[in-house]
Parts: sequence; structure tokens; C-alpha cells
Amino acid sequence: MSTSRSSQAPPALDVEAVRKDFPIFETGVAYLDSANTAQRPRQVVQAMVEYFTTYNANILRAAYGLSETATARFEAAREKVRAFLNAGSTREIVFTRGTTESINLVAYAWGRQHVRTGDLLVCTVMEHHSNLVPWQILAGERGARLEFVDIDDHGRLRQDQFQRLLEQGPRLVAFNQVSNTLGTVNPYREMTAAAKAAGATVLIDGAQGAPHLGFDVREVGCDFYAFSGHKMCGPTGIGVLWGRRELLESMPPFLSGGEMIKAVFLDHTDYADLPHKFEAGTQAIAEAIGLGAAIDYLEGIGLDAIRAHEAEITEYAYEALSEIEGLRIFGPPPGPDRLGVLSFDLEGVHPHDVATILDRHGVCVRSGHNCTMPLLQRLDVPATTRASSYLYTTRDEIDRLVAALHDVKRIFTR
Amino acid sequence: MSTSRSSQAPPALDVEAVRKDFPIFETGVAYLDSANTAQRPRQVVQAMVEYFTTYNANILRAAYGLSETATARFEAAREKVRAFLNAGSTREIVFTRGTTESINLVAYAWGRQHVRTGDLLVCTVMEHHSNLVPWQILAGERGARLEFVDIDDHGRLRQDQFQRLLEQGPRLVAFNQVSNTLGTVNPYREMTAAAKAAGATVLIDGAQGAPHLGFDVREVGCDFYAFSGHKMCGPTGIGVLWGRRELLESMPPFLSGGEMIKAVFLDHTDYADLPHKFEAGTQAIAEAIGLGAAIDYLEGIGLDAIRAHEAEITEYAYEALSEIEGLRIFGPPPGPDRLGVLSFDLEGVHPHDVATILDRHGVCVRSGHNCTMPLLQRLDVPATTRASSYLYTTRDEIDRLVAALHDVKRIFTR
Amino acid sequence: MADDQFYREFILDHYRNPRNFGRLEGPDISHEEYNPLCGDLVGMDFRIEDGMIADVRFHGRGCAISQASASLMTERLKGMRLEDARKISKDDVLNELGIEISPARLKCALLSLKVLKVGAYGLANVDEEEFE
Amino acid sequence: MADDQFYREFILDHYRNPRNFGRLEGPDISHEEYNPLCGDLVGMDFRIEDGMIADVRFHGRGCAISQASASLMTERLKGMRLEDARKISKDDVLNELGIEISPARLKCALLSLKVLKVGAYGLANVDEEEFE
Ligand SMILES: Cc1ncc(COP(=O)(O)O)c(C=O)c1O
Ligand SMILES: Cc1ncc(COP(=O)(O)O)c(C=O)c1O
Repeated sequence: MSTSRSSQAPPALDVEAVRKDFPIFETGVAYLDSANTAQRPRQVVQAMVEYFTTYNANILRAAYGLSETATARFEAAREKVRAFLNAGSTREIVFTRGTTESINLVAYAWGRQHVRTGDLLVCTVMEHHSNLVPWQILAGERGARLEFVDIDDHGRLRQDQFQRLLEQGPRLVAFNQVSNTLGTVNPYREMTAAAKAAGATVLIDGAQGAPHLGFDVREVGCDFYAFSGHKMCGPTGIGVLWGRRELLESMPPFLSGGEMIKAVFLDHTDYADLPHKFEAGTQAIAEAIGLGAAIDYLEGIGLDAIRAHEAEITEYAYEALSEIEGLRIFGPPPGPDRLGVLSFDLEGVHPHDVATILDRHGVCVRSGHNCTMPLLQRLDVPATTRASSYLYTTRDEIDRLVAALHDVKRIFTR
Repeated sequence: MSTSRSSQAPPALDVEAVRKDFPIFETGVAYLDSANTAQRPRQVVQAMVEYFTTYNANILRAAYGLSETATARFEAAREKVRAFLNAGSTREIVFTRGTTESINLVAYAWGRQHVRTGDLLVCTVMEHHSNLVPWQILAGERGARLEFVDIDDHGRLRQDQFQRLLEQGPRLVAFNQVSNTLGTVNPYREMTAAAKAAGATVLIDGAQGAPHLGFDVREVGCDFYAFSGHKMCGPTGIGVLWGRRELLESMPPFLSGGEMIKAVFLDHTDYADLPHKFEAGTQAIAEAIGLGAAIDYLEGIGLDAIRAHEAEITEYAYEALSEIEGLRIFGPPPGPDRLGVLSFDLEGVHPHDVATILDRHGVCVRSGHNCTMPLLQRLDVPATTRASSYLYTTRDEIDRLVAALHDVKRIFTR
Repeated sequence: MADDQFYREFILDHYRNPRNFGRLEGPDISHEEYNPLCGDLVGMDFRIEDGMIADVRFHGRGCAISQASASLMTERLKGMRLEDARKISKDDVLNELGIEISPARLKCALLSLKVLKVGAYGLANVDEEEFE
Repeated sequence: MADDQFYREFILDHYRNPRNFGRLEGPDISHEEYNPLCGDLVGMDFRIEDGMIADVRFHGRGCAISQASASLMTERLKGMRLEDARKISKDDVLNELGIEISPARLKCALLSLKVLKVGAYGLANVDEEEFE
């Protein structure tokens, strides 16, 4: 039905071989909710089990072998993240629980230091709540202005509006690399360059970008980049904040307590060097190691191969869904600026009813606001149904989705 | 050598059977660093693996079966925590990464709301940095006074001093249930009653208490209680803040973003009900489920049986260590107000050298400041060696510790 | 197939042809509730005479379950004494729907009950758990 | 046994009988470094004459590794030209100790080198990673 769009042959991905790494597919579900959370391959689970059962110990604090092994593996995971992002130093890699905590860290530690009354913060109307509410709260506390770049009819950011906002010299520009509702890949290189030229600090929410496109912090030139392990085949409970070293160094700590100190006295504390200054308390050790294994896994298959596979599946799904009468897909058409997140509206049927009937066909999709309520207000729908794919998604799963959607229509037009 | 102190026979714990649940012991290490992090039984690991491989999905957000199962198991873990703490409602149970994040949540969300210039915050000299630095930072920001209750020569809190501080009407009293360096069990029931009578808000750091003694929030009557999963056989990356419902309800959110909202608009946000208001972003799902399994595991064996076993091991170890010439143990003698954390000084040998030689004997102990630098300043030692035990600790491991310590002495007096 | 059982004909009928849909002018009681998970909204207007629900209308938007449940609720309520309405339970609502509701959809099914309890009884502090 | 290899006689000797221990009066350079992990402290005082380390003393407290390493370092430095001292590397220090140092103890072994680099060369921005 569709063929790969790229003229140069991408490295091939053998989806059936990939699926064998994911025990959950033995249950027979068609899992089309990877934008919510991905499935985890056994390699990731195994890395965590190995930690728990063969070298389980706390890190950094102790001088015995188990603890040294745990520390080495934990720090090796940090190095994998550094390489994945092409960051200059592991000191710039801060482990957090996920994208949400990463962004909050910046809103608290950088925001409280730098944002003043009357400052302008620029966000977009397509942001996930996690890259919107923290700025709303910060703006409220500081008496700053928060403005939103709108989208056009294809679900792309209005660059004309963005330019006009930049002319006002914003303190911060925060936007997602890829929208979790529209699938739009924003022109993040160009937007970052323009925002930096306008003197803004730039944060990119990579929750939906990192798993599919990766990210090169030095090439893009932003100031902060945040992503979650669980959306890229890693475990729950782990995420990353990358920050430019000078910025992280000049920021006060966020969480405080064990491990983020050099020396504590009753009346004052000297803080540790990066990245530990931002990693208070016992870390999510098994989870960081699991994230390292997920990066190994994805890189072993190759991000290019994954991207090519997803592009093919997306095109296939887009065409198949478009043929369903009364079904309207949000976001741009297949192409280099759209990933495999397909949110749609089926006329006359509420997304919750769609999802319930799909579930009875063993097809897992998201229904609701996808944590993007302002975007849905903008699109003027109370909710959407969302099918999203990843490296393990097959045409067969898309076929099952389409068949189930026909059943939805049958039931609701009975 | 020692016998159980209690006259009524406690339920027996079969330590060899218990050890079979912990694959790591097959490596042959004598693990005496449980106060740092505990080992995890296969039941806990299995619960996480089961999630990852059979019902891996995000929670709360989606209407399909996998997600409903994940949500149900996640919320069942919350209910286990509620029952473990005898809390009135699961709404009072907030999942965090660990004790450190729990305390920071209170310092940010409650502290920024309630602490004013000139207010008194009362802490103790034996606190872990995680229950000290957040208050130091808060006091600094707010111009509040931070005072510390001292210890006596046996490592017990000076209750006379505590009373005098209470007379000044502190806003907050924060102390640990059990000291991670001295093993002291503080009289937390009495201290809480007195502090509440003096009008203070009371936070108890249960990182070292919960794993061994459990905690009854309604019996004790404090306002906040914090603990970590990884110190009680649970996974890394998960912890709990319990808070009194009215207090949690009146507090502003801490982290913001997905899941902690009722509705988001470009210009304002309505926050979700408890406990979700404090659980922004994708939660540590596998880890919460693992913590639930850890609680099941500990309760299956019985906290009383665990306590009795530990009391016996502690007495055995205390006596054996006391017989080593030049060895000085910190903290109270064995008894109802001391747990199995034995920090000591070996004359003429630095704790790091002790730990290195012990490691070469396969004995894992902590050396350093145990994240209690102010306490070590008070004890006037730069570091300690710490051996700590848990339900799986055997007399044989203590014997190996003692033998290794004799080797340390042999080497250093050569 | 199973879904025909779940989305039974009378539920779809209430969804497509909601009974007592609309607003009352100058109602004695009016209340709305919102389900943040899926954006469902149900509101009800009541006219009370001598402790009796003389008239009731609902408005809203959302899934078939929440809207059919509200429509069914208005039929049940009309002419009922307030004190009897107070006794309507979660189980009553679910029995009337007569289908097995999964946890994620329970809030949809019980949204109209919540409107009744919070609005008509003024149980502002009603425990959320009742509707989950 | 293995530990006798690790804590070799000459290391324990330097620990128990540190060479050049104490302070210099009116030193040309004086610097201290601290290892937060274990509380080890090493400080050094230097007298420089014609670009040559005419005298050096160290003070501090801590484990056998950090103190013996500092003591050995002073012996090596005395009479050395500053420009040669600048070339002393991590490997030089570890080779002189002649034992296999585990990652957690590396900071102890290299603490005196850090004092030298940061203090005597004024390399304030020296990368921490060098001493880990
Ligand atoms: C008494 C006490 N409080 C707080 C903590 C901090 O716990 P965590 O590192 O799990 O956040 C610890 C353990 O490290 C502790 O022993
Ligand atoms: C674009 C985007 N940003 C932020 C988040 C929040 O990530 P997390 O829930 O892992 O903190 C998500 C996913 O939920 C997302 O899709």
C-alpha cells in the first residue's frame, strides 16, 4: 500500500524479530498507545533484574565491591545518555523521574532565579500539561506574562506569530520537539536558533521526540532538554534533564538532602558538583541502569531503521484511517514533520466509547485529552481517540484497528 | 550467646528460609549495609517483571484493559501502604521517589505557605542530611530560625532541651523515628504529643523506622511521615509521603503537569483531588507495585518476628564487637530504643581502610559520614564504620565481620 | 458479539434520543459535574414542589454511557420524593444500566448520580470515592 | 593474604610515620583539599626558590591511602623544579603507590595530587574528573 518515502535505502528493521524481544506481545494485544508509554524489551527488564539480584547496593556512598559495581553501572548509564544526546559532559546529565520532574526542576531552580515581573515566557498551544502548568504557576508567582504560539489548520506552529513574540525579547521559550496529540515534529532547530538570537533561554520537551528522533544538544543549541525513560522502552521512574553546564552550575539546587552536598554543618551547606547537586537522595538506580539498557537496545537496532519503519507504518495507518467515513485525523499529513501519533475524531461517537469497543477487540488506544486540554479547546473537541506506534508496530495491528473501528460504526449506527 | 529479650515468645523467623528469597546471597557476600539500602527478595522483583511483561501500560489515563489492570495494581499498592501505616484514607498516601523527595515536597509546598520570618523550626543534631538541608534552605529563604536538639552521651535526644525549644512555640518539629548512624529509636510518640501540644506541625522521617518497626500514623498523631521503598526490600525509585488530609488539601501543589490537574486552560488550571494533586507526571508504576509486594513480603513474615530476629542479632553483634579492643560503638546499648545499626570507631584505623579490608573478606559495611555530618561533628569523628542488619542477617555474617575486623587490626599493628 | 451486549440497544437509544434533555427556566436547583478524564459533562435542573421532584432536565456532552445514564436518571427522578431520590445508590444506577462497567468507565456511568448527590442534596463534601 | 598486598608495609609506614608532616612558616603557597565522601583532608605548604620546591610540608587527616600518598608526594616534590612537578600525572601517583586502587578509593589516593595541581599551579578550574 505504501512504500518508504526516502530514496536512499534505510537500514532494514525486522519487526517480527523485534517483537520477540517484547514478552507482552505474547498476550495478543494490539498495542497502539506507545505515545503514552512504550513497551519494554526483555533486555531492559533483564538489566534491572541483574542489578537487583547480583549487585544490588546503594551507589556513591560505600567503598565495597557491590556498591562500586552499582556505581559504575549507574554512571555508565549516564554516559550512555550523554552519548545519546551528544552532550559535552556527563556533568550535564541529571537523572529525574521523568520529563515532568525535569521541567519542574528548571521552573523551580532556574525560573525562580531568572524570571522577574513583566518578563515574557513563550510557550505553545500544543504543549503537554507538563510543559505548560509549571510555566503558568511560575508566571503567576513572578508576575510574568505567558504567551502561547498558536497552530495553523494543519496542526503546525504559526511561525509568524512565534517571530512576533520573539521580537518582544522573551526570557524563556519552551516547546515540544514533537506533539503528543498531533504528531507534529516542530522545526526545533530553526526555532531554537531564532529564540537564542532573541536572547531567550530555550527548553525543549523531548518526551515524544527522544524515543523516535533522538536529539543532538550541541547541534540544536538549546539550553535544556527533557525526556522520559518509559516512552523509549526504558522503565518507569526515570527521566533526564540535560542542561548547559554553565546554566546548571549557576542554578541553586532544587531538591536537597543526601548526595547533593559536599559538606553539611548545622548552619550552612556546601553543595556537590554537577550533576550530583541536582540528584538529592537515593537515586532510581535500577531504573537508570534500565534506561541505559534501553538506549543500547534502540541504538542496536538503529534510530534510522526505527524512523523508517515508523514512517512506513504511519503512512499505512494514515491512509487506512482516512478511508473510514466520518473519521477526521488531526495534525499534518504523513511527511518528514509528522510522527506516528494519529489522533482522530469519529463522527457521532465519543472517544471513550471508541476506546471501550476497541479494547474489546484487543486494540489498545488512548482516549481523552492526552494531557493537552488547551490544544483540544483550540481544536474545539472535548477529547480525541489516539493511536500511536513505535518500532514494534505492525501493519497487522493497524488492520485490527481499522476493523475494530468499523465495528464501532456498526454498533453506533445500528 | 544472647536470647530474645521479650518474655512472650515472638513468632519465629527462619532466617535460612528467608535468605532463599534473596538471590544475591548466592554470591556469598556478608551484606551488612541494609541501613543504606536493603536487598530485594525475588517476590518484589517478580512483581515488577510481571508488570513489565504482562500488563505494561500507563495508569489513570486510558480506558483499555491493560491500563485498567495497571491502574488497579498501582492503586492496590497505595492501599497496601495505607494499611501498613494505618492511615485513614488512600488519599493521604502520596508516592514519591523516596524519603528525600517526600521531605522536600513538604518543605516546598507546606513550608513556603506556612513559614514566616522569625518562625522557629526545630530539628535534631542526629538528622540525616535529607531531613536537615531542606529546612536549612527554607529557614534561609524565610528568615526563620532553625534550632537543633542535641544528644546525650548515649546518643539519645536531650528531651530537656527539646522541651525548652517547644516552649518557644515552634512552627515545625522534624526528626527521625530511628537514627541511621546511632540506631537510636527516638521516643516519637511522646515527642509528637508534646510538639502537637505546643502547636507545632510534626514531620517524622521514617526512612530507618518503617522497615523495622512500621508506623501507625493515627496512633502517633503526627502530621507528615516519610519513608523509602528501597530500605524495606522494595525497589529503588519509590517512596511515600503520608500527610494529614486537611493539611495536604490546603497545600498548593509541588510538581505540576500531567495527572495532577482537573482541567487546564491557557490562563489557569484546576488541580486534581488528593493524592493526584501531588503526583505530577507518569508515576514510578513498576516501582509502586514493587513496594506493594515488599509490604506483602514483610507482613507475610511479620514485623514482630523481624523485630525479634533483629534484636537478637543486634545483641549478638553488640557483644561481639564490644570485645574487640580499641573498638568503640556509638549510640545506645541494646534495648527497646536501639535498632541494628552499629556505627563504630576502631582506634588508629580510618573507616575507609576498615571498609576496604572488610570488602576483601566479602563483608559489606558502610564507611563515611552516613549523610549525618553534623552528628559526626558532634561526636567529633570524621567518619564511622557502620554495620547494619535486617531480617536476613545471620550470626554467621556477624562472625565474619568480627573475624575481618581482627584482620584489620593485624594489618594495622604489623 | 460482546459489544452489542455492552452497548445495548436501549443505551444507544437514550444516547441518541436523550429524554428530558435541555434546561428549566428558573430551576430550584441546578448543578453540573465534570469528569476530567474524558471531558464528560452532565448538568441537571430541578423544579421542586412539596419535597417532590416536579420536573427535571439534563444537559451535557460526553460518551454514550454518561449521557444515557443521565437520561435514564431523569426518567427515574421525575415525580419522585426528594427523600427517596436521596436513597438512590451506585448499585441502583449500575443495575439500571444492566451492563458490566469497567473501572475506567465507572465515573462516566456515575456522573449523573454525582450531580444528584452534590447538587440536589447539597452534599458538597461527598466522598469522591463513591463515584469511582 | 591479599590485604597485606594492598596495605603494603611501606604504605603503612608512611601512614604511621608521615614524612614532612607539619606546617611551614610563611609558605609561598598553601592549599588544602577535602574529600567529602570520607572526610579526608590534605593540605600542603610550599617554599619556592628560583622555580624550585625548596621545602614542602603536608598536614591532614584521613585514611592510610590518602595520608601515605601525601607523604610519598612530599618526598618526591622536595627539590623538584615546579615545571617538572607540573608534569606529575595520576599514573605516576598510582604507580608509586604500587597497588590496585578501587574506584571508591581513587579520590583518596589522588587527593594530594589535587592539592598540588589546584594549589601550586593555580589550576582553579581543573576538571574534577581527573581526580576520580
Ligand atoms: C534517616 C534517613 N532519612 C532519610 C534518608 C534518605 O532516604 P532516600 O535516600 O531514600 O531519599 C535516609 C537514607 O538514606 C535515612 O537513613
Ligand atoms: C510531549 C510530552 N511532554 C511531557 C510528557 C510528560 O512525561 P512524563 O509523564 O513521563 O513526565 C509527555 C508524556 O506524558 C509528553 O507526551
